Amino acid sequence: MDKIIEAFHDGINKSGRDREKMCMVTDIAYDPEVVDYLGVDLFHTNRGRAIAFATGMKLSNPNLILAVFIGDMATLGGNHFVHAARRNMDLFVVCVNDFRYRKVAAQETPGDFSRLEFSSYCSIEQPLNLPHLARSNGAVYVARWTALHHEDLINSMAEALPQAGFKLIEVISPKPELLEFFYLNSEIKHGEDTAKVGIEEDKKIVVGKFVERERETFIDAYNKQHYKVLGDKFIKIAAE
Amino acid sequence: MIEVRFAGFGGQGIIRSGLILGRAVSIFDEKFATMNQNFGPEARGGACSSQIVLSDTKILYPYVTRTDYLVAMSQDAYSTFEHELKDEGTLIIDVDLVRANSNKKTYDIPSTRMAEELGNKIIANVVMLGFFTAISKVVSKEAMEKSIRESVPGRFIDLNLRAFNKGYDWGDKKLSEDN
Amino acid sequence: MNGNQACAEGSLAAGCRFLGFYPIQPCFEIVQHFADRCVDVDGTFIQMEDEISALAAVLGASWAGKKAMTVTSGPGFSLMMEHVGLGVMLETPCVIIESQRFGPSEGYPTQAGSGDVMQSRWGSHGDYEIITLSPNCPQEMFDLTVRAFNLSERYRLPVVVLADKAVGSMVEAVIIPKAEDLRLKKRKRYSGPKGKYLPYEYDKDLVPWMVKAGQGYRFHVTGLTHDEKGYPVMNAKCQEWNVHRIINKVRLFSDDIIDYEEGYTEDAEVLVVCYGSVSRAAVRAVRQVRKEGIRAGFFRLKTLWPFPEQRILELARQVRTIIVPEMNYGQAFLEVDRCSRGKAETIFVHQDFPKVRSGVDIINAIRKADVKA
Amino acid sequence: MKALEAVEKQEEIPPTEHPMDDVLRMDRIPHIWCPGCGIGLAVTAFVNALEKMQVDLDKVCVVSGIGCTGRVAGYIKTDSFHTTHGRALPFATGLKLGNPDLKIVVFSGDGDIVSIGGNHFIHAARRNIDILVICVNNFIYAMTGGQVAPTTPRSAYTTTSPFGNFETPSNIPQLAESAGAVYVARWTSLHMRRLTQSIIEGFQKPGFSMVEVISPCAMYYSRINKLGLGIDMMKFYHDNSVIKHGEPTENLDIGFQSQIIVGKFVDRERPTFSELYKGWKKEVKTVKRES
Amino acid sequence: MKADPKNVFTGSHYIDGDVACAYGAVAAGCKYLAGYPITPSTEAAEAFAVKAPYVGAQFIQMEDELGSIASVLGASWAGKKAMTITSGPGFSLMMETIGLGAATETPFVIINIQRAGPSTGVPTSTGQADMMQAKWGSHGDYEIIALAPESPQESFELTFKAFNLAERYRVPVMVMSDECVGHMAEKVVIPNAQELEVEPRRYFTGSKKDYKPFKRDKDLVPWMARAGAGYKLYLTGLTHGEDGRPIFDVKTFEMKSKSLRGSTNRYLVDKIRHNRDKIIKFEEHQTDDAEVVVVSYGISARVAIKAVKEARESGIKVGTLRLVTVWPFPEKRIEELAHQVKGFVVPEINYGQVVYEVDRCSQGRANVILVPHGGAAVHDSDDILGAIKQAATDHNPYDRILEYTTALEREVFGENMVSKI
Repeated sequence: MDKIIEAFHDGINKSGRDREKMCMVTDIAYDPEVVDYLGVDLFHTNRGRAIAFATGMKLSNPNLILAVFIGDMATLGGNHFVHAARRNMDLFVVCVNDFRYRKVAAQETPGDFSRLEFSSYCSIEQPLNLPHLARSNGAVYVARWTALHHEDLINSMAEALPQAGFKLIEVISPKPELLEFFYLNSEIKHGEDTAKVGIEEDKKIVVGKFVERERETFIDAYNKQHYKVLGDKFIKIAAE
Repeated sequence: MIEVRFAGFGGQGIIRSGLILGRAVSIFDEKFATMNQNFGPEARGGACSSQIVLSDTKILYPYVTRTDYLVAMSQDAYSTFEHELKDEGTLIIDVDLVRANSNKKTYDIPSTRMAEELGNKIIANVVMLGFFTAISKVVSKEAMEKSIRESVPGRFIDLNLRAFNKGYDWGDKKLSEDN
Repeated sequence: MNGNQACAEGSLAAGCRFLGFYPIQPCFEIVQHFADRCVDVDGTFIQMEDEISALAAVLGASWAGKKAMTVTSGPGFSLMMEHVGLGVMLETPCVIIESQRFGPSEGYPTQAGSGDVMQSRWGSHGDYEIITLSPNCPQEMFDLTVRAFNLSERYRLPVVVLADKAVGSMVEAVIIPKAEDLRLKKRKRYSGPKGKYLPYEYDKDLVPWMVKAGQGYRFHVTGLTHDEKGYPVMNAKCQEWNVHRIINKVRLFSDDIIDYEEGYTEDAEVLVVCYGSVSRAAVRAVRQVRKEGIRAGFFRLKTLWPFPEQRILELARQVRTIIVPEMNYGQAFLEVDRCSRGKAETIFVHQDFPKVRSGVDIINAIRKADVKA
Repeated sequence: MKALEAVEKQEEIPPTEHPMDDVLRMDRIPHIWCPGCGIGLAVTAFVNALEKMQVDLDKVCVVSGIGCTGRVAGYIKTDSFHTTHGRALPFATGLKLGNPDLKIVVFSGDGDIVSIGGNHFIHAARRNIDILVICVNNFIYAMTGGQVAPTTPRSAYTTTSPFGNFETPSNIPQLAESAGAVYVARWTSLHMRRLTQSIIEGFQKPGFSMVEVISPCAMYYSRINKLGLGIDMMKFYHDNSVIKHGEPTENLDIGFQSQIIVGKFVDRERPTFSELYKGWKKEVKTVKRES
Repeated sequence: MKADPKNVFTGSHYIDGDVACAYGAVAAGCKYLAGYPITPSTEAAEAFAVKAPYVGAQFIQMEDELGSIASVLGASWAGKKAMTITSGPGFSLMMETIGLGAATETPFVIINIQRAGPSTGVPTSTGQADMMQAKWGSHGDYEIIALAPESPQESFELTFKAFNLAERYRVPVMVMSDECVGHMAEKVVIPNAQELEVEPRRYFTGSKKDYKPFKRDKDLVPWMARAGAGYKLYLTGLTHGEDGRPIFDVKTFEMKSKSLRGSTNRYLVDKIRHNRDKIIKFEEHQTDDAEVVVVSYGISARVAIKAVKEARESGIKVGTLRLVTVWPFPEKRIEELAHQVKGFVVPEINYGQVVYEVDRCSQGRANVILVPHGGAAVHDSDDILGAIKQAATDHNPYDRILEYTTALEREVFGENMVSKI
């Protein structure tokens, strides 16, 4: 986890974006020191509601830069994920895929890499291909790295942060003893068709930058449509 | 205090009628009017009614108990609400849609047919409003016309006013026949 | 065995064969134990995408004929609220095990609280009555889970077991009776001719007969206000017919449902009304002050809802002071205060969880009440 | 008195047996749908499919959510459940796992399945639960009076997008495909025969199948956008729908009154949840025996 | 601070309660509404959507109610006055995040146009059965404020007031309207902006370093900061200290909770309980000499008027107490009245919710008669009259709340209905 925050820190530096305007919205608790280290405002919301919370923030103050860290993949918040991508809400989403919830003992998440360790209670379900879901719903930037691809991750973050629209970076970060295994079992394939990057047993994990494109963001579309219809009577949303 | 009920089925503009009448009375005649609505889940075809309580003073109890005027635009509406009409109350019906068998004072108008003649059966309710205004005299004609102007989209105002006047004239005619 | 394991055992003993859940602290152990054991008895468990769907799946499984339950904690329970309402309206038997935690929102996930007492009664919109049980030891986690299934089958209602972290992780001896000694209530099944089945026709006990999906009865049920056939009817009469019965099938039979434990109440002047894990400290406190010669007694609620109004009033007439210690800022206290009808003074004692174990506050409150007299 | 006479005449027609008596709850007819609505057609297609397949109706369950399409469950004479908004799929999941012999059909609208139930849709598709989803897409929330839906095309007017919709609409087949559905098809309510065929295929396919039915909403969507009556929409479908089987799902976006691509887009094999669960159980049992 | 004239649609309008809520919100400076369509609240969202682009406000229709409320919280922290509008089932879905709002002390407004329940119930008709849910619906301990309007005019006023209360006490405020009021059209007079006093947000003004998001003022309400203004906020629904940061390990927690008399959670309750007298508002009529008092709220209060009038005419000394704020509950006043009157009559469109509070506060000194109603319609005023008569003549104290058997119940279940509790 620390590695991701570090990469985020360096990514912000490299992208040259203003930390004071940056808000980090999460759905799991981070150590309070993260706030001091990053110099951002941190909002820890309910499980799964981080993206919706960030949507409200963005629409109320379009100057804010919103970084959403979702910890438990797209289980509870899958719907908000899909619809924020569809609307192309200007959010930078980091999905930390640790193949299980950090805080509760052993259990499945949609991204579970099945049968790494067999217990009477391990994954029986097929994992969700999050990059594909993001792309097909309209995300403008989709990448995946493991936490050990440190430089790549920083570059990806620096690249994605200034872009307008819904950006997703999936970071694979299971418990430390497994991280090495994943790192070694990954291959970089930039621009790979997201339909083929599903995480499956006995296959290498595909990492890299899969999607980079431009689409009108929600706020732009909103402004444009209302200008068109209302002309000068329309008042744009601004920060108070 | 005068109690009015418009009743029919969804899609006939029953609730809009109530709103137009209420607005005319409370904004343009500067009296008091409370409008309530009842409807089912269906957009079209379900039973639907609006009740309006009119008064010169502030209305405390907002529901009709014994109606002075029942405007029925469907057979169902007639059979459901006829009994709550006062003995000296007035029944107003669309003659093509309702077959009334009431001992109360009854006025009828072919409002839907008239609306169709004007080009759109959706404005049958406005024809009916004109008729109601003429018969009941609980609201001034001018207030109703102003209210209609405020309540319908710009390009339909003329059509609606024509419909209203057609209904109103029919009402005048009926009244003079009575006398 | 700890409370969580006892609860899982209880559910299996009661015949539960379906668990839909979403992982949340501090009750996850129940799921693990259930998952471990359900393979032996051909049970099913599924981790759904959130708590909303977890309870929805449980309702579905219940209509498919399984005894079903879900396990959750505060925030998850809040998400389930809409489906508690659906469960009540469809009259679906199911059990919700809720392990309370501290505080509103995320609060303190690993610490016990009892702030969900009122929520379990009033949390869903609209009018309904519900049954809530409150165990205070691992043995009761077993017994009350079994009872919860029995009650839910008998009254066709979601039944809530309000446990907490403390009871869940407490390790004590649990006696599991033999299968043949367990008295299990059977669902009130309909077995008449197929064409005549009405899903919401009821008799004296106000509970309708139920069938399984797929038996050929071709019934329809809806969360909308419905008539006997289960078809939606949107009028005040039908609404009255529904709500009146949903409420009264619990209110009229509350004497059969209500369960409590009393101690030293015959001559008590100060009464401690308690439930859940606080009750352990409360009972100990009462025993201690008895040694000092204070005439104190305790009244422990095993069913929180329906609330034992009558008995509280009787006791209020007898005692001078009623003390209600809770791990919240006054919930069951309000009911006790109401039911005592001014006959006795009521005092609320807030319990921080670090203090729960000692029961110092309770002892002090009892002493103070005694001195006042 | 013309209208009245017609009413009287109608009353005199003796009741006859309807061919759908066995599948529809005739005691609930007339239904609540408006004239010109396409949901009835979708129901007809479904009923036809059931009759063609000769399935045991006792083993079929229909689950619906809330909304206009949500009322379908109430009219089909199988075991039918009308649940809460968006939660038809998890309810159906429970039914299926509770009794694997049942054949479950979830019949609901676009708002119900894609908007509030979006998460359940994704995850049911990912798990590949054996359910057929028939999603009637009318581009609007009709039951509540015409609000903007995630499927509303851009620049279309609704009561909550009074200045034209500016959001990008959902592409339901693509969503289903990317989440893992094994069978995805789309038809308009005009393509009755093909729709029936698709429903049969989806019904018989083990795993998560989804059939989207584009349907006119004459009362709200058409009226606000001045698209005429139901029949005009049907004409529009006739002129503007193109059948392209196997079209990549990303090309299936629907613009305002633009071309609609219909057809069968996905038909693939993936292990279903029940199969995986059975396999898992076996494994656990062996491990337990060994230890 | 005066209201912004641009936002206030001064003048007389003939609108229903839903629309009046939307106008009230706009007048109060609400700049963000996230909603999801649900009968019977959609009219309000529609009215807001039409007005929003003219006043620089944002309307968004989210994918579900969970998303709506979460985004409202976000909007509030980003510096806007925000609200959501819903009805029963949507309200149930919002419960978890209402808890988050209470725990993080976020000011926002929820308008709940109640309908008949439970579950889907009868969407197009009325109920008052979410009153207890408003107070107790989320897990854990917290307090909220709930207001109940009785007319479209009051829908406007109370929505306006709700925003003021939310900002003043940093608490979720609920406007518990119902379908009848929501769909009832009456004249609504909106005053000039000059006459409307808007409570500004309590922004912290000291130096950034000193700022602690949950450090309390004397009135127990903490100061707020904007997101993205460099305060390095850490906001969490986990139990937190003054600095807003979660307390992770048990030892610190126990230590802090001792020093804070039960951690910050206590203040969530106390800040409302201590300021109760400033918040509570109710209306009384003819209670000076009353032997029976009808306690009611919302539409039921208006329905009761007729019965009260008739009762007075027949010589029964009856008064009314209408709750404008239902939560916090006017405990003291009820207790005072309990000394004076023989009985309370509580008509509610439910099977007993607020009546429990009335019963509790009267402490067995006065009889309490509930006039229940399952929903989907309002009371027959004869039932209320009957209950008033009973309360006036019955001298024996009951040992429980008495449920009046209404004409509707008799009609549905017959005269020999199962005896009531």
